Amino acid sequence: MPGDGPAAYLLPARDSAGGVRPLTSLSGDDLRALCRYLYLTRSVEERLETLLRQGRVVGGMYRSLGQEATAVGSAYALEPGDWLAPAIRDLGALFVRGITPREILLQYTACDSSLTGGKDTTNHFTVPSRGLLGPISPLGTQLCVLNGVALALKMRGEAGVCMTYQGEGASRTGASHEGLAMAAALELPIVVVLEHNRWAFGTRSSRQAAVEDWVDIAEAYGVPAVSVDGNDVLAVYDAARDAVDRARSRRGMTVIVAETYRMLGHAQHDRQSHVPEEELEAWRDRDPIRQFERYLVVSGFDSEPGLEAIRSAVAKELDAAVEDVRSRPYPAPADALTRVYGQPELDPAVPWTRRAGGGYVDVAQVHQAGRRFGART
Amino acid sequence: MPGDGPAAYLLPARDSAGGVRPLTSLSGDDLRALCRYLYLTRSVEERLETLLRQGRVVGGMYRSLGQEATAVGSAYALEPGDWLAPAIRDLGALFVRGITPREILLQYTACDSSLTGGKDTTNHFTVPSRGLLGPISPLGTQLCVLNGVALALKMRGEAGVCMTYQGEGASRTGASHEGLAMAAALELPIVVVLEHNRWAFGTRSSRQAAVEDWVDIAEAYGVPAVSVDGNDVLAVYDAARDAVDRARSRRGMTVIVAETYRMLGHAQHDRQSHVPEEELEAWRDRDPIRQFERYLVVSGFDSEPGLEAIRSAVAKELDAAVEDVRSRPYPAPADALTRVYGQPELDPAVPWTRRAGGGYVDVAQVHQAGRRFGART
Amino acid sequence: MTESPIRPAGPGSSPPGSCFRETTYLEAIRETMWEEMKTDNTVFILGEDVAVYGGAFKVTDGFLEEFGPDRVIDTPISEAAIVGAAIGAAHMGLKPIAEMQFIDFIAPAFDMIVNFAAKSRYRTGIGASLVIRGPFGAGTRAGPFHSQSVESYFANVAGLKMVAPATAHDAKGLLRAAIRDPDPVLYFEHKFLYRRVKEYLPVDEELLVPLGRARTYRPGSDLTIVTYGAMVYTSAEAAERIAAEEGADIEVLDLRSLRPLDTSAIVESVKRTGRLLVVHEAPRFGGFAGEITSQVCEEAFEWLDAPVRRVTALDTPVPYAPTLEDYYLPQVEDIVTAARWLLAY
Amino acid sequence: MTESPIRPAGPGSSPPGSCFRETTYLEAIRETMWEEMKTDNTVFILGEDVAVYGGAFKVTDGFLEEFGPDRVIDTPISEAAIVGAAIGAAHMGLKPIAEMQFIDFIAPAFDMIVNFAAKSRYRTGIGASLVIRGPFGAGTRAGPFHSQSVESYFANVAGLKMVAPATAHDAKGLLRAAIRDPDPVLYFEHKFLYRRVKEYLPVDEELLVPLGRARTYRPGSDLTIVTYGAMVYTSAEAAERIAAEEGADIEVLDLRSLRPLDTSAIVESVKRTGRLLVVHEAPRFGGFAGEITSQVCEEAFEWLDAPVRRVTALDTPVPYAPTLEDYYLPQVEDIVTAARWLLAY
Ligand SMILES: Cc1ncc(C[n+]2csc(CCOP(=O)(O)OP(=O)(O)O)c2C)c(N)n1
Ligand SMILES: Cc1ncc(C[n+]2csc(CCOP(=O)(O)OP(=O)(O)O)c2C)c(N)n1
Ligand SMILES: [Mg+2]
Ligand SMILES: [Mg+2]
Repeated sequence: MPGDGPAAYLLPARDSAGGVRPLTSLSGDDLRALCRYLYLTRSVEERLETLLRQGRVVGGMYRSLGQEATAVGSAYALEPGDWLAPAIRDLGALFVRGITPREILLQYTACDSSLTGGKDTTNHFTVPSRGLLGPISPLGTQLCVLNGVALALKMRGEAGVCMTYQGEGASRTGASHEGLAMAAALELPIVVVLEHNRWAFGTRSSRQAAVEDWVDIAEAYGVPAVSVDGNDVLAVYDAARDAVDRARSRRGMTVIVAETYRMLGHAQHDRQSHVPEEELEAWRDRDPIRQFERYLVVSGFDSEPGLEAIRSAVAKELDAAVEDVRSRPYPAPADALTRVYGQPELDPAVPWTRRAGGGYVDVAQVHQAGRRFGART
Repeated sequence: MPGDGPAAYLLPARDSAGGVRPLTSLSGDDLRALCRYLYLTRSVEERLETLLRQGRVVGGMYRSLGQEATAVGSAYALEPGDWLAPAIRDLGALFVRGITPREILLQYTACDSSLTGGKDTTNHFTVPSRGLLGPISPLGTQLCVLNGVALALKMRGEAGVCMTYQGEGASRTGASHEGLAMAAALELPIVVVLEHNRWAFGTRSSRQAAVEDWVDIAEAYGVPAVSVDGNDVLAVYDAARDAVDRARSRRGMTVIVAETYRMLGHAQHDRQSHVPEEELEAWRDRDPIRQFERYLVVSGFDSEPGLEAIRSAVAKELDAAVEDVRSRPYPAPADALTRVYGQPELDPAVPWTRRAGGGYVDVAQVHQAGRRFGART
Repeated sequence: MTESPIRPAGPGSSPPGSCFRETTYLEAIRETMWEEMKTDNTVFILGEDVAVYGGAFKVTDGFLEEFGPDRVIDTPISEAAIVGAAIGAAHMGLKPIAEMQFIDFIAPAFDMIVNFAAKSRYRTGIGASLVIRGPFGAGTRAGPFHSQSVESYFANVAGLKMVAPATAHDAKGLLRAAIRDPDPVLYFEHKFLYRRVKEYLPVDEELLVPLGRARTYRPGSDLTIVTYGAMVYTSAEAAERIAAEEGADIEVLDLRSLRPLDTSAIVESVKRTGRLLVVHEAPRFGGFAGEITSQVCEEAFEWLDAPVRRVTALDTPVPYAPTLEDYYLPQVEDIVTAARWLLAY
Repeated sequence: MTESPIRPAGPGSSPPGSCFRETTYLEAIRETMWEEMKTDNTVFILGEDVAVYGGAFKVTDGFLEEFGPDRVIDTPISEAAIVGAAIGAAHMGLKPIAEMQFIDFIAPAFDMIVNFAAKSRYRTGIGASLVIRGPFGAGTRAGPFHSQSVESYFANVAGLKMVAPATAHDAKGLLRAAIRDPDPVLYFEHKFLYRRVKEYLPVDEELLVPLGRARTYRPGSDLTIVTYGAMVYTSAEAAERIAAEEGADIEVLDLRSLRPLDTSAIVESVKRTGRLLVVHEAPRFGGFAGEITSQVCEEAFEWLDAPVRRVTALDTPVPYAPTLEDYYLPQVEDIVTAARWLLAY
């Protein structure tokens, strides 16, 4: 739990030891950039919700409402050449690393021109040239794969650092444990952000583990673990910066436990009927965006009109992106056949019942093939 | 690492806090029983080695030389109705729980009359009526299954406690993590003995994890974890007794880290060429049997002639068991077909190429079956 | 695939009286667990979000309140440990039903199932009477990890049983049989059918469908289609179309159980029709059709008037975009085309 | 199964000159990794006990000293993490060879292989060029968990490739091809053959056997036996016996690659002989023979003069006792009997 109530934010943010933050190593431009990423994250998710209701988003979507600061603040500590491996609720981190809202919209609407070509959902894309490793649905697996990326960076003597995210629920998987244990044993340059958002699907995190403090679970791996107010974008940034520096100087993995809260249900269909309203209310007061806005204004880094300008720039950008995406088609059906193997000749053929150009075969024709004695009739 | 050298054993054993043990809650009979189990373990393994050389042990075998006290001392803390789930090197624990040397010899020689009917190796037997859950080879899985046993005991309100063992190497598996995490989350009456014997197959435990103290790994689960000199049978017993009491009073799981050393290779084929002789020498000084003998003699619980009497009784028992086993046959070949399913009618049929009574079919006969128009020729 | 509600052919297609209730496939599963837990207090449920939340698909909604936390257990996200606990509890004489939130997530429990659950009886004489159930199948635009058919991963593993009901009736009857079965049963529920399939089922009767018995979903004499899961409906639609358009009469055999497999029903049908088409939703290569083909070759080769053919999904992961997923899955037209081919052979 | 050294038929069966060296199956694997690591510094090895200890079967003995700890990596006992790291490294352009100490322990990595490695290229366009190798197969009295054949667990998974060499020559050639292949390749080494198979292999030649090509191990015209792994020798022995005893000429086709499968070689042979027997060491139900049978039915049905038949292991786990294991495994006599049956049909 964050140590102080929202009022603390009326002062310059505090460092993790509770002292007043030396007015941050970040410039005003950095702070405005962080603010913009926070706005972008929340707004894109809202647009996606609308598109979902309109039947344009295919499948489902997962919101990060209330957790945006964790994703944004941590990813902001990375440098060019670093790698990011986000979990499902880390949209903000993707924006920080250069993914555009348009790319996200294309992806959720299963468009031909999306990063996966319509073949996979949500943020399941991997783009090595941009240092991105996407997750797959089975939880815990991604970290194991990121270890391989980190191993390669280390073997090549490159300076890159890998950052990844994991829900506290996902930390219960065997894969997560194996991944963390291996990263620690091989001293890989990895930063793991454990997003303790109190819920895993419909189950409270307190029922998922007997630990009081989720930092304890990181201690098992013999690496430094720190706890941070995940709703304080600057606190997250600071912790991430330290961890990234540590990884970059090849002193190994760090685990950052971000204390935050999942303000909406697991996915769109989850109405949160088991969540007490008071609990939501208490965390609403800690909304990471409103807190950061207040900080920017009170500390004089920006003003309400300045923030409004960022907001409307974001809105305008998204209007255009949504408009653009509306006209994008789904992939051509037969694209389903491609890209299974590295050798296209091994990709599956058009099914024997179908014609290559579309439609189904004329039975009389296929019949000539595969006969020893010619047609029987 | 055990805190003191072997000399400490010249005094009455110490309790875990370092004080002198109140001359132990165990009676002289208990102490002699422990001693007998230690002898039995080492001697049976020696007999198995001989039988292996003679080609009677099928497959391979795994020794617990140097670790006998961990298995024996811990299992001695169990009561009737409790469950034991041993790892591969916990032969001593099986003897404490009533398995006989003969049963072990039958099992390793793949005899018809063995506990698995020759269908599985080593200690891979499960005998619910005797509170035994055997392991399978894939490491980490057994604990997950034991959780189910503990769950059942808890649901039924029975007083039983479950004890299991795991090498520090096995603790790196995903299954081990999931099992520990679930046992902790569901507050199951389980005692886990983590056998830190410095090696996993041919790899040092220090290369398997970045922790300094293996007790740290247990802390991650929010349960009590204690470290104990695994070569001190009484220290192990005491720790296990406490943990068993805790589990029995339904206060949840405990992890006991037993600090010990694998004095031989992983299995018979491993010549330990990577192990420095000094290291082995140092641990040889801590041999759990010799230490305990010294303790029994110095403390006056027994005398050298008394111990010799136990040793020769064990030897005589084993002579008889080995003799008996030599005449036992392998299972009948067609037993391979049975016991796959709970309904025998679903077990596989005799292969179509074979006759039920043995031998192969006469082709002319089978030929009549499965023909629409009768034989062609 | 059909988008409208599916009313399976057979007795449940119209209300036969007041002691029948319209039941969805999902309700059938829910009711069976409820009934079995009522009558046998060794039955219990464990899985992710099954208790407080009532299950991702709300299959176990209200169970916690009725049966209490000892018998409806929320676990951490740990499929291996879930299956492991089920095995141990089964060793103790309990009857665990382990839920996989999506059947795709059975993969992390693969080792536990294949090496522990399946081999336990053979190795030690101690069986593991347990059910592992979860939603499988495509057609819901859920992408590669919430759409798989996993039967082939387990098909070569002796000691396991596998069922895949297509109707609410069989969802009930097979689940009851699975719970009472002495062996580990993988129970695959087709999520596309959850709320689409509706049938009138008897209220007071204890439906039980023995494992290992196929059902003739649609009788016919000219060609046998062997299938299971949602493909039963796709196949039946193709059969109707062929019947209407060219009068040929296709038999649709719904396997219901994959292991034990009802070989004699398949062979009997093929001997009557002389032609066999196997349809499944899993990919082609290494799919379950292979086993069926082998068995038919062994037992009815001489009765085959045409090659055994397959209509299956593509040899690819399940793609996400609707255009791709539709192309991936066998469609009615594929089956019609294949049937025409076989009929004309 | 043969107990004496196995000298596979073909060019390697006698020393053809000084630039040939007698090589065991195990040495062939070892040498290929060594050679590939020498010529391509992106190739590296990771697994349990592969570095300091040199591998449970000493396959990588001396590699650590030669290639250093960055390229020969001891990992914790974590098969999922091993495969995961291999995938990530492959994404980065490295060529990982991940060792499973026994192929049975691939089970805990099932999720990583099936859901991450296999689907990566399709989903994202980024492939995973990696090899997962390990000892499989029975006949060594090692019980249910050190004897399995696991090909069927993966057969239905698009995106994977699988090979199972029977000779030292192919162990070399396929491993090289696997390392250079753009996709994830499961490389199954038969542990029974490790030290038993000995061949004369060229010292300076770079052996490469393309994936997806079967090899006619023994030509023949009366019956085709399709097989792979150690069963190649059992089948060949049966073929010799039949040739000696009744003069019939059996073709033994060693698949070598299971996926991609050399369908055209199988079909070509069956069209010539008109009779097919599939032999494998894995259990029968749901085994790999099913896929072969389906494909042959589809492409050569009219050429079949007899039903396709199978000789396989029992539908049980692999039992431990020698009597049981021998009964479990296909024996030369089973194949002889089956061949006689087919020849007489
Ligand atoms: C291996 C596996 N099991 C189950 C699921 C289904 N599932 C998806 S998200 C989720 C909860 C995740 O909780 P957490 O890791 O805390 O992340 P959060 O949603 O809170 O961000 C579950 C159970 C899955 N994706 N993978
Ligand atoms: C999942 C799995 N991977 C690999 C192995 C092979 N293996 C058998 S024992 C062993 C080492 C075990 O070390 P540890 O757990 O420390 O037990 P110890 O032998 O020291 O008692 C390994 C790697 C296995 N049995 N299971
Ligand atoms: Mg969470
Ligand atoms: Mg060890």
